Amino acid sequence: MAKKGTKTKTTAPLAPELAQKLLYQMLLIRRFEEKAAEMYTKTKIRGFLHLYIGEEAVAVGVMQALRPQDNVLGTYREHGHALVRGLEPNVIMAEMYGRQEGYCRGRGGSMHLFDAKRKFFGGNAIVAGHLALAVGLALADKKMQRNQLTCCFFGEGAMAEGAFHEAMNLAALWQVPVLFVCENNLYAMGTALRYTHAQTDLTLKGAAYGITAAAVDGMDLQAVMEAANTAAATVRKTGKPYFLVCNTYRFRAHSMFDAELYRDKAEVEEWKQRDPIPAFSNTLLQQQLLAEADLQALEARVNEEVQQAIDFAESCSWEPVEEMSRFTYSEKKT
Amino acid sequence: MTAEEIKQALLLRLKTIAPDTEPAQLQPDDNIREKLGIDSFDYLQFIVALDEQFGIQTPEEDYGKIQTLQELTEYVGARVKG
Amino acid sequence: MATSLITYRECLKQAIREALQGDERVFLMGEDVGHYGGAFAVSKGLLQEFGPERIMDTPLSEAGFTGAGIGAALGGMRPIVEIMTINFSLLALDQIANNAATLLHMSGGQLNVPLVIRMSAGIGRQLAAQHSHSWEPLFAHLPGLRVLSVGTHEDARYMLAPALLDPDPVIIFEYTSMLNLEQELQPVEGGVDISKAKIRREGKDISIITYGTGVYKALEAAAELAAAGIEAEVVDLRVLRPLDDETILASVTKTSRAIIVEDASRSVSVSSEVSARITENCFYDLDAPVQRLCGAEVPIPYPKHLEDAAVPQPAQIVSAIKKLLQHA
Amino acid sequence: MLEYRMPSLGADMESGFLREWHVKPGDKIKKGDIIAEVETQKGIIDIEVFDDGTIGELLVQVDEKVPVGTLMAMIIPPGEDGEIKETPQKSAAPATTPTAAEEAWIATEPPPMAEKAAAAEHHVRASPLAKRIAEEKGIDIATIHGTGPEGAIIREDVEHAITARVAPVPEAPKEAAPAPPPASPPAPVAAEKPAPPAQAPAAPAEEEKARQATGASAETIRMAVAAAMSKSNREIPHYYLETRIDMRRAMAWLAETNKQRPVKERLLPAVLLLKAVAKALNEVPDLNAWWENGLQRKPAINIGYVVALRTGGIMVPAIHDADNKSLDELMQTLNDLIPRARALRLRSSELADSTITVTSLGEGGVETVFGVIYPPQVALVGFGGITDQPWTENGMLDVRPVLTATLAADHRATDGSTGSRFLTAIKNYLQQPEKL
Repeated sequence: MAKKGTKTKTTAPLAPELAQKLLYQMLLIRRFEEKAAEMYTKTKIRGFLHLYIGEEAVAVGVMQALRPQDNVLGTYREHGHALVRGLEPNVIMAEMYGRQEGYCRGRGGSMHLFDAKRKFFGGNAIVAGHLALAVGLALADKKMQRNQLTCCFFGEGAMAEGAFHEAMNLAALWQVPVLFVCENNLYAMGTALRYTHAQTDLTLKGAAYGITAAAVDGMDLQAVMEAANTAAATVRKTGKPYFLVCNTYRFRAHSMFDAELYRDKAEVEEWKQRDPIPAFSNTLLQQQLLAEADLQALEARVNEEVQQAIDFAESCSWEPVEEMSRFTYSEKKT
Repeated sequence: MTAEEIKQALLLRLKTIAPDTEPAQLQPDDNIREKLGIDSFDYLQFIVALDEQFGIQTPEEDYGKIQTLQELTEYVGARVKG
Repeated sequence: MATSLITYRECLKQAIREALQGDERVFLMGEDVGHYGGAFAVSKGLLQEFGPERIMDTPLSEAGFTGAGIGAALGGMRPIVEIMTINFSLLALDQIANNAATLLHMSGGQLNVPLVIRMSAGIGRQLAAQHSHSWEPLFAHLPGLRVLSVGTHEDARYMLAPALLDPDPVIIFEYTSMLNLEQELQPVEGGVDISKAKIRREGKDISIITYGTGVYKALEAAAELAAAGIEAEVVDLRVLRPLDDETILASVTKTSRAIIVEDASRSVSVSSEVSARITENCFYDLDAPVQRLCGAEVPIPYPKHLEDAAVPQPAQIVSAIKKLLQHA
Repeated sequence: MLEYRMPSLGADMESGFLREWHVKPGDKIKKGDIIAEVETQKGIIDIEVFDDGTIGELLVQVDEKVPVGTLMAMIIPPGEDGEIKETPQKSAAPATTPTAAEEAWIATEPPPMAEKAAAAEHHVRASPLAKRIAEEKGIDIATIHGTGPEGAIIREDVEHAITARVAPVPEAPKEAAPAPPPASPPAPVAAEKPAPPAQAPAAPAEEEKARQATGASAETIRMAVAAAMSKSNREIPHYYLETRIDMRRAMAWLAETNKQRPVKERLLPAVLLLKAVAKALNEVPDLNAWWENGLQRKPAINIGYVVALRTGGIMVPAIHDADNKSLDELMQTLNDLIPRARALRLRSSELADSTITVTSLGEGGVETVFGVIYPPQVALVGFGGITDQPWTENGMLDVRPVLTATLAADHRATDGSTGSRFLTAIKNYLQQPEKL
């Protein structure tokens, strides 16, 4: 049942508009995250800050397969997913600044972006804790006969948690439409895959529950897109769960305060050669779907948007302390 | 004075003497002293008040004839006119 | 209207049945709630009546199905999650504490979780240390939850409906030791008020503040005290979070004395909290130090005599109060 | 020029040691370049720049401890001129001197232990409620004897002190005496719940004034009655005597007298009873007394007369020097006292001075009253209603208006023979109303 994932060379050229949109999304994540790192060092952003740099192709490739009515759940490394889902950079940055104009009034910060309107359910910072939520959301859809799926992102670290196995079992048992997307970046914080999993072929862990499983090169945008399209179509058609492993790599440390004692700089450099952004833009240039001038214009646009996000966040206000207790309980009784 | 005017005047007097009661809630046939918890002392004050307001010197032997509001109103009415 | 005797278990079942009948979005899930009929036979027969879509047997996955319950609530359902016993609730505690309790606040008011979690709790069936817990204080510690304790048949029958109407997660503790207890039941229109403590007996000399299995014990003690001329007021806390300060403080202000009774062990418990609030808020109405009768600070032992000795009994309530009042 | 400051890499990072500069003044740098290595508690971390430009000046030396936010380098942006300086010998940010926060801490270190011993107060073991009530009533709690757990002073003790205070002080002390005295409880005094405050005659302001005058509200009245009666019942060994009195002459005399008088000057039977009691006390002075370390006879005869409040509770104003007052004067005194008692507007002396108590419950339909003495008094006289009853005199059966008088007396102070003489005296006086 498991379809072993390997590097797939992309073939079919994309429609120019779509191609530019995807490149724009990856670039936006990259620049947004770089700016976040800067603002962290300047103490504008606090707490934990986990950057998605290097993994952009996964979020961009998977999310293009989703529809607005689908549910999305992410981890604490979710800025990229939020941006691709359509959450506004300004409001995300305001949230990371802890300002009340942020999506969660500044209460969640970097790790907890929620947008009910876009069905973006976090921003979940307990590893594997949100997998069961995804099962429940899909269960509700099934019970209410809504034809939509729930897409749940998590890292390979989550797969050692009992909660992962409970969720997989329930999803398979109840036959609910969840697309599980494992972003395998090889390190659970600083502990390598081989030190955390006895079975390093992660697809087998989905397959073991009778769930269709596949793996894909997460640094190759078009490969991810293809795999995600297949996966999403399968979930929609069968109403059953699907398990997709995207093998990827984060270029930056786990979080800001990380001396990266656990991996060689050479290894990082090697992976950087496979940076999905230059790879994809080069492909587009080669296929003449993009001109150099377009690329520069795209860069300029992204930089401007990121700067606007900073300007906006800087201009935002703090939630008054008197309001701190609000929403501990609902204000409206149903 | 009409009977109603007399009645209102009497109720006002009762209220003055026993401010913590509600004479207005008396039914015509209620025993005033029982209903309002008026003791002999209060009652004497009330008889004094009848004298002051209506000029009626109520002899003690008449006390038994004026136990209800109805009786009292008629008693006073008869003497005011007469 | 004539009333007949009814068990606590039957009250619970009627409440669930009524909830299932009244709202299509409601479903019950948990371990052995269906084919087995409920570990304590509370849901016996409901599978046959409502079918497997509404009475869902789950695998032994407390974290999994509790999390799924939270997800389903986010998705518009009104799940009743049954955790077989409070002992297993720790396996689901991450979901309860980190998701159910936090989502509304952390999302800035965007995502509420209308979920009811029932679990049987308490001490008194010789089930030994891993199946005899009064961990109500643990849950009562968590902001974002509404925590209810079913100390009477009335609440067993009428607490679930308002809990399901609550937009936020509600934890309901039921008590294994009371399941077979029979009592008369008076109908309560529209469910009970799950925001308020309830005075179960009025008195002027001392307030016995308690919850859960303590309620009937306190009522028994109060009856005995009445014979000795002491009028004890019994306050059933009923909602352990958020605590109903108003009722508690009014009672103590009236009686000037308080004793708090609970099965949970003393340290860092509901009684600690109630005692602190009394002292903070009505110190100058107190005519005696606030007293507490709590569970012993031990894992609950198996033999009956030790188990009984580990939690407060009515006789102890009576003697503690007499000691407090008959000082001269 | 752009400033480059020591970055914050984690909320728990306060400073780091600069271990290596990867750049020197004049080097061109690009955004994202690693320019230095900083050692933190988590190990050595590469630090990057977020701007393009040229290094102008390095301001921190290798191996210095550098707090977060310290200026480390100046960067000249592209296309801008700037001065390029060599690496300094001394740090721009002296990391070893105390920070402002540290200095502040030093400055605010608390002074040596103050003379706390001086503040050590006399500790009184009392419940918070007892302390509060004592304070409200202006009683020094240190003077109260505690009967609570471990000898603590509790509410009940303070209530005793309040009632005790009312009695022994003849002239009002600092403030008006708060609580009213005695009770003879069989009847209306004992409402189950605290009665609502008795209404004052006029405006609320009046009412408030009235309360202040006596310090009384329905609740405190109830409390004081409760305390006094409990104490009495606990401490006083009561004995009871009863006698039936033929009231034919007295009532006839009263009817005749009243008939000749204008309404305003009419008398009530109560004044006859009070006068008879007063005169009888002249004959049996042991009952006009207080029990305080033994029997203390009182020179003046001040009769406390029980006034029942319609809203529950009682007030017991004293009729001073009752034996020296004529019947008319007694009537005038009642005319004055009763309305004020009902309005809770008694003077403290009227509450404090009674030497005996009279309660008349006849109007409630009661025949016999068994009273509870109001301490420290030693006697209480109870009168029931005057009812027509069969009566034999000289072997002849007749129907007479009959009154039952009872005496409740303190057996520590007097014996039955004393009480008997007293009741007989009352009876005799009531046979000669014209002499009262």
